[in-house]
Amino acid sequence: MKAISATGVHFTYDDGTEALSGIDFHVEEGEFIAILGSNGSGKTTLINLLVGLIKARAGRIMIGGQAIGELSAEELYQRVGLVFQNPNDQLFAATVEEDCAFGPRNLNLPEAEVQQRVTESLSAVAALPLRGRAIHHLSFGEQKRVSLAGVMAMRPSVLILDEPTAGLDPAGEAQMMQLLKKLNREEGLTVILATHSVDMLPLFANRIYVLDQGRVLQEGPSEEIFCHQEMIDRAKLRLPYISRLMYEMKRHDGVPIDGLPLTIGEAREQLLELIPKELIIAGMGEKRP
Amino acid sequence: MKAISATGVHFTYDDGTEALSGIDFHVEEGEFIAILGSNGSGKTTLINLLVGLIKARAGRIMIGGQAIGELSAEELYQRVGLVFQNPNDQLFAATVEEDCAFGPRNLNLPEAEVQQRVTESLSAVAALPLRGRAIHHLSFGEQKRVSLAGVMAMRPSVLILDEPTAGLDPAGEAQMMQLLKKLNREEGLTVILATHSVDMLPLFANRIYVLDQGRVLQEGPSEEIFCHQEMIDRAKLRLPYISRLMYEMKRHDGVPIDGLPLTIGEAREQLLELIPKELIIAGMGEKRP
Amino acid sequence: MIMHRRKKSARIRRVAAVIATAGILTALPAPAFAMHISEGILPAPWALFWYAVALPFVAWGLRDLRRRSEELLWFKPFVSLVGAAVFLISCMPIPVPTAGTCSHPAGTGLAAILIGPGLTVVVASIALTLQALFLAHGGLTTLGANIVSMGVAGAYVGYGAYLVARHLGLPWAVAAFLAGLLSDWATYAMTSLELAAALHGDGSFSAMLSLILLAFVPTQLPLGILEGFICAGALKFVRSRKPELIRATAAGGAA
Amino acid sequence: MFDLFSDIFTYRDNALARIDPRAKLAIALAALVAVVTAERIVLPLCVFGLCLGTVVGLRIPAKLIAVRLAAPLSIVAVLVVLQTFLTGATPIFAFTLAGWEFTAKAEGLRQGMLLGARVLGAVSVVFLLSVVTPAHRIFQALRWFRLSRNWLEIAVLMYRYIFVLMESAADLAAAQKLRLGYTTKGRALRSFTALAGATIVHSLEQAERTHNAMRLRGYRGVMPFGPLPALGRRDRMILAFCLAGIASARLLEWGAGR
Ligand SMILES: Nc1ncnc2c1ncn2[C@@H]1O[C@H](COP(=O)(O)OP(=O)(O)OP(=O)(O)O)[C@@H](O)[C@H]1O
Ligand SMILES: Nc1ncnc2c1ncn2[C@@H]1O[C@H](COP(=O)(O)OP(=O)(O)OP(=O)(O)O)[C@@H](O)[C@H]1O
Ligand SMILES: [Mg+2]
Ligand SMILES: [Mg+2]
Repeated sequence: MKAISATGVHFTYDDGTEALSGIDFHVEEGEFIAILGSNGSGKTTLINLLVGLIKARAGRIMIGGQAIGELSAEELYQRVGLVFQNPNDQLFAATVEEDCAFGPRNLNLPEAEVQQRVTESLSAVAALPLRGRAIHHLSFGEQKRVSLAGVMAMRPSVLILDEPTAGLDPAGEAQMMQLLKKLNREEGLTVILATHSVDMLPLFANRIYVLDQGRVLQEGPSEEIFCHQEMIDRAKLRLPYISRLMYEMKRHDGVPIDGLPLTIGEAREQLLELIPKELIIAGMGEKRP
Repeated sequence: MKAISATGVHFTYDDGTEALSGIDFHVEEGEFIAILGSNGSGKTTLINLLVGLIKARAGRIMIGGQAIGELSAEELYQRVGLVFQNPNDQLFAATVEEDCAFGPRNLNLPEAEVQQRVTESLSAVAALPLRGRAIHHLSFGEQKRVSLAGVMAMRPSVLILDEPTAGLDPAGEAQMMQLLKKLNREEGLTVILATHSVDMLPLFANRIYVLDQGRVLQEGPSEEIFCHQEMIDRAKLRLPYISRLMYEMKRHDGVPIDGLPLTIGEAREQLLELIPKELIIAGMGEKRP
Repeated sequence: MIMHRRKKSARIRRVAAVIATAGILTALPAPAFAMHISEGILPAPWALFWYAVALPFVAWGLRDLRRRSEELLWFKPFVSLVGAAVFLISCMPIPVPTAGTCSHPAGTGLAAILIGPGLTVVVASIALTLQALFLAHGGLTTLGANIVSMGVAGAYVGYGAYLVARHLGLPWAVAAFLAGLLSDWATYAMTSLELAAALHGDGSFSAMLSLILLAFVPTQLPLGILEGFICAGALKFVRSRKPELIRATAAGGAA
Repeated sequence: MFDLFSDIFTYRDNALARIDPRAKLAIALAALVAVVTAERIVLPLCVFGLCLGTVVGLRIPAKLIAVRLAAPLSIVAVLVVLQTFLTGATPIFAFTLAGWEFTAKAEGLRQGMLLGARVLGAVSVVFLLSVVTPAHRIFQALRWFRLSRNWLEIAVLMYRYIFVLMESAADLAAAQKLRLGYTTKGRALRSFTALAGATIVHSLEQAERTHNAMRLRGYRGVMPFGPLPALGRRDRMILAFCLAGIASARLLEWGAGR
């Protein structure tokens, strides 16, 4: 079943900016979807529409088979959770624990259940030891994870994240993406993320939507998306570094490479096939993990 | 001559956080330096010390051969300019023009000179057409460039930038780095930038300082820095994607690779030497740019 | 003859005391600390009295808050954030020309224009509690008195000045200037009154009051004017950046 | 620049931090009442010594103690001088300064010292409370004292976002300073005005985003607070013991005054 879908959606801001012009966006349950686009392409606007923060001027938005307008606020927010780009927007309580308990308490759950959800969601994001800490004493990476926990405590089946790795250092970025992968693969959450960083995505997303100036330029699995160099350029994006290397070798140097490797693993495989065995230092090849 | 230097610098925040513990940091005139470190490693603290926003608990900071304490505010800020991470936190005038004119006006320059500086600094960052626009109607990338122009209008000889590419899409990131490179190579500005993104840096920086927990873990040209995998891991960073690929092929697959290529260009050269000529599709090799 | 001498010496004494007080007050780390009546100064009856005066105003503000937040879901976050901003502004040091040191604006005039006087009292009561608890500015025992001077006097005078000025057809910048100026002065007048009432001991109330008022003059006259400029300038800034949000504020219609 | 709340110390673990905030608040209020109603300087000064000693014992940095006590101490000085020379009848000494005659009087001095002692005692009580109790615990305790929920909701949000706004305001002020915005009085005023305006604008924008985030997690106009557990046995005993101590100290003073 479709977890969330937008059909022919248009949106114009009060000042006349046409942020979205005819978006079709469909996500199946359990998918891991990336919305890729440059600054100002409309990612945040689309996300805000999907969670009902703003209303589309035209078009239809469906959540789990129901039109978004038919759902009560409570139903809606237990199905879809949004993690904001800036954790400060979302962490409005004084402590980690109180913040995570905000959502469940709004659902009028008994206190024991609230506490259990807090524990669960904090452990899901590896932030249980932070429980009693004051929000303003957390580091940026910790704040990001705690804000995710606060949303998780609502137990949504669709998790939408606006630039989840923005501002994180490499270690934090990898941790966040692993976390999202785990939530998607193990807990079965549908994950939708908006981003303009291209390098991490291919490893995680089932499908990518490329947005440009309020339109979907292209949609498909990452292998397909990154084949279209001109489309990528038009969207003011770039290929992942690895793909760029492979692309240049294929295009300019005439090296016969199949398709376009996106990850280090794929690139390694293809390159090893091209390099004569006798050049490879003996005894080293074994160590390949 | 040294453009800026810090020797044995310690800094502790009022709450007891020891943010810097014995930093040595030396930059020659005309260099392009990157301060690389994970979240919370002390990059922003170091930068704030270098521009005199906070005072070191111990150690000495010299700007162009003079101790920072001996310089008047006017002298200091015509030598060093700082561009903050979030443009929203440093653009305080109503229009682009007014914002750029803020610094020069505070120097009591005649209006003609002020206007000339505004024109110059805006064209240096490719933002001249934005001159009359209201700040709050600019896109994020435009704001970043305008905030750079505002600092440039002070004509500093040392430009310090805190995460200049944070939040920018790939096109904006490339544009910003090209801009900084131009300012460094053509106008002779000394550029120091703090960042935790590792992929773009090697192409631009003469030297890299790796910071971790308030200490300089290592310092040197990028080729040297990225040879030390354990050091990089300790600093919670990672290798650039290209280097990671080459590193894995060298280490695990035993492919004989010289040193560690950092850029796509270097990697391509090395790989082409390894791939037999007969595998390369005829006629394509010519097109190599 | 004797009468004459006594009168003269009394006058001299008073003038001298004014100068001494002004000297000491302005030599404080920040004269604005004097804006809040410190913990423990007020004797218990006075502390209770000012609590009793402040309470209805706070209650009225809270009623207003409840009524409007029932209609507008965003109202409480809005009031809180404006409150946080005004709190922060009131903690920022500004240079006072005559004192040679830094002082702090009160921000109540600005707050009153943005969220109205009733809610300004509520926000001020929270700000004063936070300052009393965590910054040792003002105090818990003197909270009532401080709410009356900072919140009630500052907010209602500031807001009133703004409305009257607008009704007289003055430009909003002038109105905002007056709001800042008068709210600041009203706060000081009220603080002086509270201090004089509590401290005059066996001396005369009016002598004590005029003394304290005079002691505040060298810093407060200019600080009030600065506050006026800040209020007008900040409002101009907000109007240029967020005209749509100005409309949502208390003085929106008038602004 | 805006080193406002050094509340990091309140998260340190110690015996006082572990006491229930409701008990601590009640004890502090009782101590305040005792101090401001004291008729002699002994009780307030004892409280001052006790609290200051505890704060030092908790190894709160001297700098923070100095910052917190600087303003009250100068107010005490002003009070003593004012009262000594302005009130009372019995002269103790007099001097002439630049042609003016100053007469210090015994009753005034006594009254000034009493007021000063009360200030010191009261300030130190609140200071001690504030270094062993984080703000959110105090808010919790206030809830138990039946304070208006709306007031508390605004207080919680205000407290949280003061820190957020402070960061951007500090950056803004620094950016202005680096472009020489504070080199003369006039510029300082103009820069300051822009800073104030920008802080308000940021707050308005933040309010919108925060409200959105709250809505998405089911906010319906009232912030839900968790239930308050009953006061533990140990805390009840501490509370009773301290209240009894304060009451007897106050009575003792009253008796001595007869
Ligand atoms: N509140 C608003 N009022 C008017 N225009 C807006 C508003 N918010 C966004 N826009 C405009 O709508 C367009 C889409 O903006 P949006 O924020 O959705 O982009 P985005 O893809 O999220 O960009 P980023 O990567 O920078 O976050 C842009 O042109 C932007 O300038
Ligand atoms: N105002 C402050 N008060 C107390 N501690 C602080 C303050 N600012 C930073 N710190 C602490 O000092 C250390 C260094 O922080 P700093 O901001 O310099 O790191 P950074 O390298 O710039 O990190 P990021 O990449 O997240 O910007 C961190 O542990 C941080 O928590
Ligand atoms: Mg966005
Ligand atoms: Mg930083």
